Amino acid sequence: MNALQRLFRFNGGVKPDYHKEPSTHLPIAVAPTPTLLVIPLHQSIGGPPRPLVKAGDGVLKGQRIGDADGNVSSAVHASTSGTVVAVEMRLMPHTSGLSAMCVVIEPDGRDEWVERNPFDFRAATPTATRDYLRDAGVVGLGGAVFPSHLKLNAGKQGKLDTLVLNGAECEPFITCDDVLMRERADRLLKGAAIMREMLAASRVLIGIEDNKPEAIAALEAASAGNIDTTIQVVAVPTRYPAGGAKQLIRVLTGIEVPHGERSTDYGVQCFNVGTAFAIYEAIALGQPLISRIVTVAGNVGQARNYEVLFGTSMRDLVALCAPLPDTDRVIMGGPMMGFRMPSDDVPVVKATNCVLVGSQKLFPQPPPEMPCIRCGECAKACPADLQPFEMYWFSRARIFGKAQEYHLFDCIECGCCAYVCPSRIPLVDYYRFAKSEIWAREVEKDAADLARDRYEFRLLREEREKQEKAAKLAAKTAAGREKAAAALAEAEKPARTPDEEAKHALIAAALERAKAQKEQVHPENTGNLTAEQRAEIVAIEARRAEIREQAKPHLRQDD
Amino acid sequence: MTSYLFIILGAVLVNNVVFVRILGLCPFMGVSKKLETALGMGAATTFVLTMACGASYIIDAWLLIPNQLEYLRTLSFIVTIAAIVQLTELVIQKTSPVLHQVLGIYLPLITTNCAVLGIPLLNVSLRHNFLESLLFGFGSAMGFTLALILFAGIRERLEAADVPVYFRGTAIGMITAGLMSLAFMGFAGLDKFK
Amino acid sequence: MSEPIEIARRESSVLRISVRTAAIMLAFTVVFTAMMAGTYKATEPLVAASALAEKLRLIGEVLPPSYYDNDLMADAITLAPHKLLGLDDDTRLWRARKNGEAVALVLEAAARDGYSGRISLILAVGTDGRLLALRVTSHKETPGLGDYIDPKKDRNKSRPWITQFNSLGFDTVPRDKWRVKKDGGKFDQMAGATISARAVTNASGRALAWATENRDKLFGLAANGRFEDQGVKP
Amino acid sequence: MSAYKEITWNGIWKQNSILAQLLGLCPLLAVSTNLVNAVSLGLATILVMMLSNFAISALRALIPYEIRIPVFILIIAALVTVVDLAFDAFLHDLYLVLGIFIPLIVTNCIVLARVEAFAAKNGLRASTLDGLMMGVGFVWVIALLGAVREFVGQGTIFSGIEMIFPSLSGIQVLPADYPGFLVAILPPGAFFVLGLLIAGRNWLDARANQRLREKRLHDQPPTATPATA
Amino acid sequence: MLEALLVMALGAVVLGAALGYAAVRFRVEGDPLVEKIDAILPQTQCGQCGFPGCKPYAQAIAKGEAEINQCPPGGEEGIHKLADLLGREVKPLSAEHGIEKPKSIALIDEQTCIGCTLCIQACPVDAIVGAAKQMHTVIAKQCTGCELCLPPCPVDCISMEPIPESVESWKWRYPVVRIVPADKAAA
Amino acid sequence: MNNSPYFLKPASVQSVMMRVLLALIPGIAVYVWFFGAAVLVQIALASVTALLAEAAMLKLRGKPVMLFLGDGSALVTAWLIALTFPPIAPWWLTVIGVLAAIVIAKHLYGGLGQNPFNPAMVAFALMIVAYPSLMSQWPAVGFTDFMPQWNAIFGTRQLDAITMATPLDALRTALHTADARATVAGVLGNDATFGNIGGKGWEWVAAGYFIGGIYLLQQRIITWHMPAAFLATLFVISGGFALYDPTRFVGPSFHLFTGGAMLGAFFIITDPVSGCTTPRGKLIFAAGIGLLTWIIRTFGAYPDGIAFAVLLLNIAAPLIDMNTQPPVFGHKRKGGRPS
Ligand SMILES: Cc1cc2nc3c(=O)[nH]c(=O)nc-3n(C[C@H](O)[C@H](O)[C@H](O)COP(=O)(O)O)c2cc1C
Ligand SMILES: Cc1cc2nc3c(=O)[nH]c(=O)nc-3n(C[C@H](O)[C@H](O)[C@H](O)COP(=O)(O)O)c2cc1C
Ligand SMILES: Cc1cc2nc3c(=O)[nH]c(=O)nc-3n(C[C@H](O)[C@H](O)[C@H](O)COP(=O)(O)O)c2cc1C
Ligand SMILES: Cc1cc2nc3c(=O)[nH]c(=O)nc-3n(C[C@H](O)[C@H](O)[C@H](O)CO)c2cc1C
Ligand code: SF4
Ligand code: SF4
Ligand code: SF4
Ligand code: SF4
Ligand code: FES
Repeated sequence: MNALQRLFRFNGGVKPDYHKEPSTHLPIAVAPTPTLLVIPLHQSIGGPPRPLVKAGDGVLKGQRIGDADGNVSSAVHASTSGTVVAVEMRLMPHTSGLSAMCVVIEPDGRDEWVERNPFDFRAATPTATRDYLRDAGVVGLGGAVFPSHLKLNAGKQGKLDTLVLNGAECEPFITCDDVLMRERADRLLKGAAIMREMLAASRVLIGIEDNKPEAIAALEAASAGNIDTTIQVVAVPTRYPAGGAKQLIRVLTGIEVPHGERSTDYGVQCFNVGTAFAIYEAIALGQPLISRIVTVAGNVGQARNYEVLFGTSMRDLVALCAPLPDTDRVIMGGPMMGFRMPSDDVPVVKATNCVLVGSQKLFPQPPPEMPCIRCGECAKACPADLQPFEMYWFSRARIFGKAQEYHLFDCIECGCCAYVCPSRIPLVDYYRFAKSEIWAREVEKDAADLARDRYEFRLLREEREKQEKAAKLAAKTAAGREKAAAALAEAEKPARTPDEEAKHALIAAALERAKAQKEQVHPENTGNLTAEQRAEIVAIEARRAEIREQAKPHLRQDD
Repeated sequence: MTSYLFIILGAVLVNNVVFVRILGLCPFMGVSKKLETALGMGAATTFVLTMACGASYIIDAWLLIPNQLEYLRTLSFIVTIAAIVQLTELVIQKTSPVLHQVLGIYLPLITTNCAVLGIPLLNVSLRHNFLESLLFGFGSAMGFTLALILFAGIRERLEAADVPVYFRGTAIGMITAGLMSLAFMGFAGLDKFK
Repeated sequence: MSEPIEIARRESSVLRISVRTAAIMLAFTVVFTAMMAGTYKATEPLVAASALAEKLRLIGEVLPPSYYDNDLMADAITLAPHKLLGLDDDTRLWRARKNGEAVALVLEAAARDGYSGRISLILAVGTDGRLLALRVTSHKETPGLGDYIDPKKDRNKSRPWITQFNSLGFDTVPRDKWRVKKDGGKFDQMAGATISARAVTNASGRALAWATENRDKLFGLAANGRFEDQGVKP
Repeated sequence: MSAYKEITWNGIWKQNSILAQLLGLCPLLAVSTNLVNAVSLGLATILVMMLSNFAISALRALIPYEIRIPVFILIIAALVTVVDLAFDAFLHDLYLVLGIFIPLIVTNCIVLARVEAFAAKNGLRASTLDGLMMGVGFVWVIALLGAVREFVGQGTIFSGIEMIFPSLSGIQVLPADYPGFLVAILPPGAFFVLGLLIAGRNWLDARANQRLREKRLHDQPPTATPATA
Repeated sequence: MLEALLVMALGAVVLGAALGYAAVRFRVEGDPLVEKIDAILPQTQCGQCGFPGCKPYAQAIAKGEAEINQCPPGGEEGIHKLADLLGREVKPLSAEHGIEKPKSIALIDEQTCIGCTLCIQACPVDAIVGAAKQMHTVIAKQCTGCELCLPPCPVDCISMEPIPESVESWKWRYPVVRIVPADKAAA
Repeated sequence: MNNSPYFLKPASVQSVMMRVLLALIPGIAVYVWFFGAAVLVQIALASVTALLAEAAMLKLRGKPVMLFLGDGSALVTAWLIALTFPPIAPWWLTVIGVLAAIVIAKHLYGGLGQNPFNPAMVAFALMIVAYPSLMSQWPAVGFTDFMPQWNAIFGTRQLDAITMATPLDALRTALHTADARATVAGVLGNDATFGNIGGKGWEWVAAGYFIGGIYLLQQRIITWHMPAAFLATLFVISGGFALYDPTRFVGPSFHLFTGGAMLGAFFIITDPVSGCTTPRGKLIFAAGIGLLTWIIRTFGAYPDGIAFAVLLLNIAAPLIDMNTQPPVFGHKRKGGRPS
């Protein structure tokens, strides 16, 4: 069973300095409960959850405070018991520096759990299990925060060849998965066993970069005692980004999952080891996801991993580690892919695997960007086998169509290209810019299509009204038909017999009715208001309030 | 056999219509902004030019020369070409919508491509026979197509370059065409070795 | 509206329109061709006359009228296409006589090895075997580089390059020295444009040799006769 | 702007056949090796453009849409041949200089383009004026191009003028030992100089547009702070 | 002369007939180009381009009667796309037709609104709901920001508000190229 | 403040360009040994002109002058121009060439990194077309007196004493003009000043460039694709024809070691900006240059074909790149199955 696993390789990649040592000396500590928790409602990919509480409500630890909005979404929970002091816009742990709806909880210090019951997933239908996980707020902890219940679906065949657990942790500084594997290997493996069962996977491969011998040893020890022999720990060569899901799948199985396709269609699925642990907690203990392990590293006196409640301010967390005086920024994530936070007063969320404290000395401002000399270094480093300079060339000039032709959306934003570029071009920034522009254009295009439909509809309506008027006029006058025809001819294009005209008007009216039903917004702007319209106006009022609300912080930070 | 090959190669490279004979520049500048359109234009031109060379040879050899009407050459050639272009367009438009999608919008532009008249006239002055005329027409059109797609390839890249603002677009296109014709001067002298 | 009627109407209109466009096209063509042909006919004599004058002017440049007293245009023969002289077409060859004595031949020749193609020449060869003078009638050499072979473009106006051939023959310049200096001959070339000069020099040498060799035959032919000769070795 | 003024302005600048429409490039590049040739071709072009615009404007009502292009071309080619023959017969000295250029005009696509875009839709006077002005637009560009290429290439200006006016002669502007810059006379030089001319036009146009824009901005102050920085 | 006429006449008859025949036989209706152009235009329907809406402008472009740089809401981006589609030269937005502004939507100040319905009649996309003598309101999602409702309002209660950003709609900015410092430092 | 990645590998354009200059030095040293110090004058002249032109253009285009001037790319262009022009070319020839390279070929396209044509080769092609004779006068091997060379550059041109035809030129003239009596052996073998490899002196200069090229390879500034494909193509095609008719076609050793072949193989065709970037594209690009170089050298009007061949392939580079894009991760094999 433990035959030597054949390893494959992916192209590109880089070997930056790892800086992992300092945060692994001490075991995981539990970060103290802060005086105020700010829990953003929107913490995962998908629709923003709807708030279930309002200011003044009391909540228990693990109580659901935000309900998943549809299936592609995930619930959020109170990290401790206390009182909701506000549901309001708060600064998000997001580079934009914008705010979003958060539930602000003042802990009561009792740390009182809601009722917890293990979930018997074997007895439940797969759909029920997935709904349970969605409501338990389990999302991927490897960084992408994709709702895990959606990934726990074996796909077309109903079973998988390989479940990959991602313990590579290839980014410098981050060690949260490392210490998790060291300290909680057995529970992690139980989670893995649950996932294997749910996915009907024939085997589980846990890929760990070979610079983490302790974690490998711990997992091997734990799996030795385990009856589930399908779980295998594999050391993979240390090379960033070996932890990228596609890269790790490639290394472990030789399969390359193309962009835009589901890995389950290739018989593999990949989860972060932390996710496996979270699934264990949710299923076996009935605990929703309310905390995670976060590495605090970088420009601090004592780097360390903490178990942190979501909603804890990063400032409080960093303060535990004796930040050095020249600290000038806080980064969520690692140095290769992390995001600079607008302030250190943003909450830790499910995506926070690391709070990296930075300074000019540690992460100096790169020298000015020079023009790309097409040296091809970036292409050599790109793990997705892209031509980064071509994507850059066209993104820079805002020729997004071309950038897409060079597979912009295959880029995993790993940062290898920018890392090696002799011209110090912030390549990834250009890709992020291009991607978000392309998305925005799609939205704009939809809006334009909507406007076109509505405009055409209005023209049709005006046309019909004109015709109706003409018909009335015709009916009134003695000359009747002749004049009506003349009036119609004026209103419409030439040469239509009155018969056709009438038919046309009928069709138009029918069309309009159908359209009006479809739109559900009744743009009949005459006569008295229907209940529907009243409701519409109320809804609009609410939206307006929201817009104004959103506008305020934005205007503030604009300059 | 090899002499036919040389006619084609000579027309494509050594005496490239655009860079050496300086014919067909307007579509060369006008339809080279995108590779796709350049290919379409090239294909359309190749078809029409080959046809035009054949037709004009027949007119010249069967109608004009026997009747000593050489002075009607330009007139009859160009009218025939215009008609061929228009006919082709109409027929393609109806019979093959796909092909029309590809070539349609370029066909009318071909009438204003002076290579389409220039090459048949050159055929006469070079005393090509029927086959040679066809090959020469085909080769020249391939030369045109080559120039066009090469140019389009560069222009697509140039569009994203940080070209000084007054040079964007056509101006830098001209400079590029100049450098391309400079490069094609490297072929100078090769046609002596056929 | 029913389909068949529609089609039938279209069919009939196809015929009508075809006939109509054909008629209009015909009308335009007839009118404009007539206009053109009319102009052509009307100007034909004038154009022919000016072409003749042009030819005479060229001939005058290589052979001044004082050299002869016969009617050159009448005393001409047709020369069949000739490889050695670089000629692909029938050309005219004029015979100048003074007092009935043959004095010179005026003939056309061409160098095919110019830098950019053919260089056409006209030259007068005296019965004494001397090249009286030589002119380039058409060429495509590079302006500013190779076009000095045309005296109109030669910067040296006082003594254009082409005049160095005047009155030379193989008695003064041996046949193997009838080359440009760069090839070890006697004639100058312009640095940077040897090819043009070489082409003209070599072509003139060949023409001179040929004319001298065939002089008697050529003078012997009846006016407006035709001279065929392919067999001369280089 | 009155209609005629606009036609004039369009021809000379705004819709300039070369600089704006990029039509008629082949004769332009091929014949602008020196000023005298350039102007000669330009003048011949003006003549043909006026004639063809005039003729087609006059006949436009008679030409069915389907065969307009062949008919236009027929008329243009006929006119060009007539002009060519007439020059040869009656103005032979001038023909010696212009003659070789006149047949080239048939293939100048600007003639057909103007006929199609303007003369086929407009009245006689306007069309003739359009032909004239488009021609003038062509002449000044080709003349400039010819002058620059001749000057840079040979250091002279008006060389070859003696062929038209035997009493005049070209001017050696640069010292006689100026080695010349052959590239200017070869095709690459033509492209380079034309590229510079077009850049110059862009510059002038951009300046005009900028002034207009500034005026607009001045007239209407921005309504709100922009949403995107 | 006669031969000339005969030869050309022969050609003319053949070609004329063929062309006439082909023109009728192979006629196709409609102009897909207009649709393609219209798809690029932003559908703000504001009329700044000088045409009564985007579609008429699209038709004018297709016929070659209008420049491609007349639509301020479409902005540079729109011009680029049009140039791309039509193979024309990119030009800066024509200042004659306006300047590019941030995307905004109309907001009716309900305190002032007198319910005259004039704005409703002006809005090309029916984005205003309300009724006579009742307060009106703008459906934000449907407002294109064309400003056509501003002039008719007798009490000037409509204002244009730039659309604020949210975390979801936030876009990464164009990477700022900072190149001055090194030079300044050297100086 | 910048976004991720927050730390970068130490590398810079400047260091790349400086190492290219360094790699040129062995070749230059041999050059000076055989042909005299005139080439150093040319390098200085070209460098000063290039830096001034670059600074002026940067200023005009509103770019930070010192920053971009420091990238060293103008110097690489200048040196390559100086090395491909005749060392005794009059000063103005070099100056115009450099100006054309920097102003037209580089900055009109937006400066470093954006030019589709190799600036140095634009300069060479422009000048050899404009002044074919001046561009073909090279100092005789071993005639290394400095003053006559200096005078040739800056003073009156009394050249006959110090110039001679380069091997390529001599061969071309002989084979093209004379009445088919000349043979390769006749031209090369009989003349004592030409060695049998690439012409006396020339092969050593080429060897100098070769050493520099190896250094560039070792520094990973260039990849093996281009030099290998170029030299191999030139070798195979010249070898094939020399076997076919050794009297009319000269063999590979001559082609590889004469003219600009070695300099071209490692320093010119490898210009990253104007060349192909994909691995397969690089092979095609370089092989194309090799083929065209041989054709132009053998049949064309100009002595050395490298410049034109480079420009011609520069034209084709975008298309070659477009059609040789390496497969993207996951799109290599149908279905992404392991290989
Ligand atoms: C460049 C890159 C590096 C990554 N590195 C890691 C990593 O080291 N460990 C990890 O668990 N996930 C990593 N991820 C995220 C994985 O791609 C993937 O999203 C995750 O393993 C899926 O598991 P999850 O859904 O449980 O988070 C990385 C992603 C990218 C794009
Ligand atoms: C663009 C160009 C045009 C040329 N035109 C001519 C020409 O018209 N006549 C000519 O003899 N050589 C012409 N040459 C050829 C070169 O000048 C050739 O190297 C020269 O003739 C060799 O003569 P040389 O021995 O005097 O250097 C031209 C070369 C180039 C590059
Ligand atoms: C790309 C290129 C590189 C060259 N490199 C050198 C060189 O390193 N050393 C040298 O002496 N000549 C060099 N030359 C000069 C040519 O080999 C050749 O000698 C020059 O073009 C003059 O031609 P000719 O000698 O055939 O007349 C180079 C030329 C080119 C085009
Ligand atoms: C390996 C290498 C080769 C280069 N070769 C050239 C060259 O042949 N010609 C040139 O002008 N610049 C060359 N450069 C410099 C630089 O890339 C060039 O100036 C750019 O083309 C200017 O945008 C080279 C640079 C490198 C790194
Ligand atoms: S590494 Fe940088 S300079 Fe090199 S090709 Fe990539 S983007 Fe360009
Ligand atoms: S960021 Fe994108 S382009 Fe750059 S190396 Fe990573 S995958 Fe490749
Ligand atoms: S300016 Fe633009 S958005 Fe406004 S109507 Fe015209 S095309 Fe539509
Ligand atoms: S509400 Fe006003 S701004 Fe918005 S679309 Fe309607 S008219 Fe235009
Ligand atoms: S003149 Fe327009 S294509 Fe030649």
